[in-house]
Amino acid sequence: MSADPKTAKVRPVAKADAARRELLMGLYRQMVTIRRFEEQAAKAYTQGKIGGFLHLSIGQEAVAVGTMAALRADDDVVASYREHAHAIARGTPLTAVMAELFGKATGCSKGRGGSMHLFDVARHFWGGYGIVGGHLPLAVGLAFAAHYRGEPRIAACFFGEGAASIGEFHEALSLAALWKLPVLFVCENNFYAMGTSIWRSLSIEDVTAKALAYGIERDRFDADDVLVVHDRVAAAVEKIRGGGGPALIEMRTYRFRGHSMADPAKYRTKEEVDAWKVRDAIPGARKRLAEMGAAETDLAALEEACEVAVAEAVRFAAESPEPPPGEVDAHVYA
Amino acid sequence: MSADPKTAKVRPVAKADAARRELLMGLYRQMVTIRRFEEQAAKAYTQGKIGGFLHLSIGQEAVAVGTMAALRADDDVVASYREHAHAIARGTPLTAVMAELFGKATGCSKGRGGSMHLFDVARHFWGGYGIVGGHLPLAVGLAFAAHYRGEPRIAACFFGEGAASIGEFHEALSLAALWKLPVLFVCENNFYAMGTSIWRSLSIEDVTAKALAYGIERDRFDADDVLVVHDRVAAAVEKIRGGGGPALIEMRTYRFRGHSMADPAKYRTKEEVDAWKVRDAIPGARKRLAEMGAAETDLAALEEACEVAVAEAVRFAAESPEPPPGEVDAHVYA
Amino acid sequence: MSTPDPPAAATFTYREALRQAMAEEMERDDRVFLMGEEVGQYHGAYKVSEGLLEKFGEKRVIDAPIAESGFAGLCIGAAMAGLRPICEFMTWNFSFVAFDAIVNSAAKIRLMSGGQVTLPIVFRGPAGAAHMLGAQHSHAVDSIYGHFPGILVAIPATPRDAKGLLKSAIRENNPVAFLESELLYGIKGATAPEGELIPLGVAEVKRAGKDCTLVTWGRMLFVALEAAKALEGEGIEVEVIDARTLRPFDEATLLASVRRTNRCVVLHEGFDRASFGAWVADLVAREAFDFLDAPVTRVCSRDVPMPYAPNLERAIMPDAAKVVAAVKQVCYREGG
Amino acid sequence: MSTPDPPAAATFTYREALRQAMAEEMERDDRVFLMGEEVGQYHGAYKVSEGLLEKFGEKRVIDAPIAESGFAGLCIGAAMAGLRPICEFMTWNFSFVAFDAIVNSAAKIRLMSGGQVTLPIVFRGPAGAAHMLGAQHSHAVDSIYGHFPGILVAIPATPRDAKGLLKSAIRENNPVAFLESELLYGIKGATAPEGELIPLGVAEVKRAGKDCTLVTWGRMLFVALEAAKALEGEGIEVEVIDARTLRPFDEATLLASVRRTNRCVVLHEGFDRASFGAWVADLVAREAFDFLDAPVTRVCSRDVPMPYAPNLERAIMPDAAKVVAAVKQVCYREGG
Ligand SMILES: Cc1ncc(C[n+]2csc(CCOP(=O)(O)OP(=O)(O)O)c2C)c(N)n1
Ligand SMILES: Cc1ncc(C[n+]2csc(CCOP(=O)(O)OP(=O)(O)O)c2C)c(N)n1
Ligand SMILES: [Mg+2]
Ligand SMILES: [Mg+2]
Repeated sequence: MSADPKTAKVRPVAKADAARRELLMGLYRQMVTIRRFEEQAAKAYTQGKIGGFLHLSIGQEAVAVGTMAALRADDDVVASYREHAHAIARGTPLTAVMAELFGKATGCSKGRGGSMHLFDVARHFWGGYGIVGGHLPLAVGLAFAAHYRGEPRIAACFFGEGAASIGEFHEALSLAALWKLPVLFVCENNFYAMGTSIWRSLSIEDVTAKALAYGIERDRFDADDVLVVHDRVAAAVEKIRGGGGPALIEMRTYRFRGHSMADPAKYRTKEEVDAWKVRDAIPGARKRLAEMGAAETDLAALEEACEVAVAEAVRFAAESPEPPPGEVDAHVYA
Repeated sequence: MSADPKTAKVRPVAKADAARRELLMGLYRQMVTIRRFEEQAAKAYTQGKIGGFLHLSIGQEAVAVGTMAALRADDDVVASYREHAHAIARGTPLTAVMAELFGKATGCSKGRGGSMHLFDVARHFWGGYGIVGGHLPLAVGLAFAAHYRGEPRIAACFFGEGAASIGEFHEALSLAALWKLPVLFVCENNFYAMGTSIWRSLSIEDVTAKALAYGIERDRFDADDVLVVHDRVAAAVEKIRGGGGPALIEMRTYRFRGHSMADPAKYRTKEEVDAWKVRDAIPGARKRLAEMGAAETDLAALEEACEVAVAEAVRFAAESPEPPPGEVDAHVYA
Repeated sequence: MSTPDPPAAATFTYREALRQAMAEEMERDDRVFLMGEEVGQYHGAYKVSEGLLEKFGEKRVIDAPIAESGFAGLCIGAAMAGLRPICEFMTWNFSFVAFDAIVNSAAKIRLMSGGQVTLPIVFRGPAGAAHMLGAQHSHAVDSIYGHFPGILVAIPATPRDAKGLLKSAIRENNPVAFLESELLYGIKGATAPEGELIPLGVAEVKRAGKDCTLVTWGRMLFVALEAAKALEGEGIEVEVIDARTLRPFDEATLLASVRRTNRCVVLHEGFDRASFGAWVADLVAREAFDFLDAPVTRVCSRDVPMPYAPNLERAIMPDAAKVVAAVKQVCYREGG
Repeated sequence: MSTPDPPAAATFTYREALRQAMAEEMERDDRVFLMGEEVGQYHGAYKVSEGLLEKFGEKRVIDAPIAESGFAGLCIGAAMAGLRPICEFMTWNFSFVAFDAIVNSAAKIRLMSGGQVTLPIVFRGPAGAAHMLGAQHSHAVDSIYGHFPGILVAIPATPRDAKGLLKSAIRENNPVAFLESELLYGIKGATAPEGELIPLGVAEVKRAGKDCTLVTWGRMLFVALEAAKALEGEGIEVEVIDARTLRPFDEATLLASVRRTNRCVVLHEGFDRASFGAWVADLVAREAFDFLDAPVTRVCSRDVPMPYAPNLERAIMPDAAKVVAAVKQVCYREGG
């Protein structure tokens, strides 16, 4: 017990508060960056500068951002085709991500992958994948490798609630559970798989009920507060890293736009969408930051910086060269 | 209330007892037939009269026999490659089954299927299948068809505990649960998938824990008493037929021999095997029948008849012709 | 992509053709149902099944969760029981997670049962590259599903063929892999005569010519026709044959043509090795050996998983220029 | 099935060859591990991995549950991270439930990542028909996995090739589909020189001859050699080429031979259409067009899912008599 209860109590709290605000400020910056990035990507898509499928996670940013912040830099990450947020939250430069969407040689996958297949191996971002469920076993394999080498890395795997119906989900969770591999399965439950709601795809709406079949850790919460995401994930990660085996976390979230740019998302009512927009994690975080004492000018400057960075990424992507046609056969074999 | 409590109470009980004995006598006859049948099949295999893979269910007969007795004649049945017992319990003539094992034109699949692919569509026996898990969705489809047509048929699907790890298991149970289809999933847990014990393949040894992921009915018991199998299945079938959706039943049982004729089964201790042999459902049923008043002479006659029928099946198979070579391209297209 | 000639009379799109085929057959036979992801409320990811849920109800137009192996297997089981499922893969790329169900169950159950089981089932959806969909979403699967006996393969190019073949496929008592194309859904073509059924196993000469036989199937038909038009200007008359189905394959129509033209180019999308196109080339080289004035040549996709970048995608895909060069080569013309 | 000539010196079985290859590579590089059903305690369903668990322990010899899609995907992920998995399919028939993992993940991740990811992984196990295993257990998969760029394919016939190629495959930095044969595991052949590596992409002339080139791979080599021996007695000298790997494919060795013999028969197990064999025949017909005195002919399995009955199985499988007839035919000999 300290002699002076005031300093003893208040100073650490103040420190913790400051650290907490710093943390949230960083998360806020990432969320805003991602939001602006995807808005500009959508614009570029309508201008024909981006092709193929473009899946935005506008509305879901807190999942990727909060989770990634709870991971170490050398933890392995695998995601689905809806993974701009994940790559950016992982630290892949906006320029490289936008250039990839533009199909340019400077893209993070050298123009080979596009929106659905962002890779940044230096940052342990092992790619976005297009076949629902297909990447879950890959994440288990990354975790297996860490385990095999006795390294304390864990693997985090992001997927939608739609993936819970497919066989690869079952096999991945089953193997990870059997061998107690360090995998964090993050189910981004945005309630829809294209136009099919979870009530029409699963007999039990609670995705974490699946964990009961394997006897693994589970958690389930709303991802409308990025700090909550961070904290709950951090707790799960600690257990996993400590040898507790895999965990399945279901985060309820919402995509404000359609499944892809081609989808007007008419299968949802305006009321439903609006109710979720009210819970948008980005203004939520901003409000919280203000409460925590962040200056309006600092927030505005941060937001401005995000916009500038995204604009720069668009410019970079537009000006970058296409992959050299002479290299059409490249990157197939090592 | 009856005036004469003695007759009122005793007569129905006596009747029930008789019916029960009749039931058990029929089940016993089937189990003995299957046991003798498979013993002779094993012999024929070592003589080179049967080729390919031969999977015996010696020790597990109570599962097929007890379950089949609780089904109606027009319920649909699908099984794995270990399905002699199932075909026979379904009523497929021994001659046709043995001839199939011998690869003869008179076989129940005209010599095209062999031991792993017995079919008897007239008896709603929709085949044995060789890819672990691959037949579970087929059973769901048969149930779907019944449901679609508004017919009260259910589909019963037999598989080993090894199949619980594969994706098709998950997808089949998931779809059946979602659409409340009338499927009885019967997991024959004989504790081994070839040489891999359940303790090395599932993180939770209880296969019915999987039912929690789908919110479906479940039951779990030892299949060493064929009457118990019959009664528990009958209860499940009633619920399913009543519209309760699918159920998963795990029956613990044991195969006394190897996985197939090629397997010496060295991965199990003699003690373990012996402990299960003590619980063999066939002598168990015999003892019970004797207790119920069945005459030793009747039982001996029954057993003798089984042996004669099996011997006749072997003779029939041996004397039957091969499929006509000119029909090598037949039965591919309708 | 090139489009077909402007049709003379009434037209409809390939998408409408498929929809009409399904609607007509569902009306005709209540054992026919449609199951797949988004086929109902969403009207199909490519709007092929628009209106079908409204017309036939939830019982017969069924939205499935993402479980291709499960629902393909379910449809196979339903077909065994006598229903006539149309199992839609949102795209054929996703059929790879149902591969075992298709090739080991659907294609084999009749044989394994000694002919007791009949499997009237159609698997359908778009196959092949569209635009910039990348390596996992650009598979031409004709070489995969054309390989296995026990499953028929139809791959129509025109709206009329799409309708007539799909109606036949739905009435067929064997499994059929019906390969459509995302890039064709919007094209227009002449409507079919009421109730027309186009039998599986009959190729069609889509353009007559005497100098070279150009055989193809599916969307590549339009590439072939574009090349044929260009070659016309150079005095080469190309006969374009649309195989329309790969199993059964109409060998007679093709061989008769080659025996007249003495030259043959095979055009197909997808990889080179172990391809259906290679089988067709081998067939022609063997069966028309004494008639050939030049080796049979093939135009197909490059031997590379599809990259996203549009310039690379163009470099990989067959196009009219490549076909023109190949035809000139077998005709021993300059620039070939 | 015929067996190879009695070897002169020390011999070992195909099974031992594979085991030695794995053991040596595991000893050399501790990133190499073996995963599959029954590979450990059971020593492999066909006893290929006998002793490996005892030698390398549970960490590196791992028994997997029945979840091919899961453990194949797991191995792919492990390879991405720099380990060097040997992923055993008990038989290649079961790879069909892992089809997407193999062709959409393993074969494509390097391309999709723009070359960032390296995938040093071997998928191995027996392929093709054995005896009376029926329709679902008799797949020759060379035409399936030979189709896709991004995955190499080796299919050795002799013990020495099995060892040398497997060692190379394990050191290879790309995915390799390694196709063995249940019917070959027990055959004996000359041992390999210590440490021999046989490179992927190099065919071998297994028997020299001047009258006809007979190209094949895998177990069919022994059918080819038996036919060649029989034809010797009839004065036809057959050159037997063992492709050994299908991707890369050694075109030069084959074409040089055909340009000398002017005749070619392609022999392979498995279905006819969209087959790797058809691609080889097409290659020869095109690239050696001016040298061919007869059409390239093929001998393969009948176009029927494999029935169980042994007489039907024999009727379906290629055998020496069928090959003899085909060679005589291309040599325009009586009875051909
Ligand atoms: C195996 C497979 N089937 C179908 C598709 C087509 N598809 C792409 S995304 C998608 C919906 C996925 O929904 P969910 O898993 O909830 O993720 P979300 O899109 O909501 O992020 C579907 C059906 C696919 N990519 N892979
Ligand atoms: C997908 C697949 N993988 C592997 C096999 C090989 N295999 C045949 S039976 C078997 C064990 C199955 O065990 P279980 O499901 O418990 O059934 P049991 O044999 O005990 O009746 C295995 C691995 C297969 N047939 N299918
Ligand atoms: Mg979703
Ligand atoms: Mg078992």
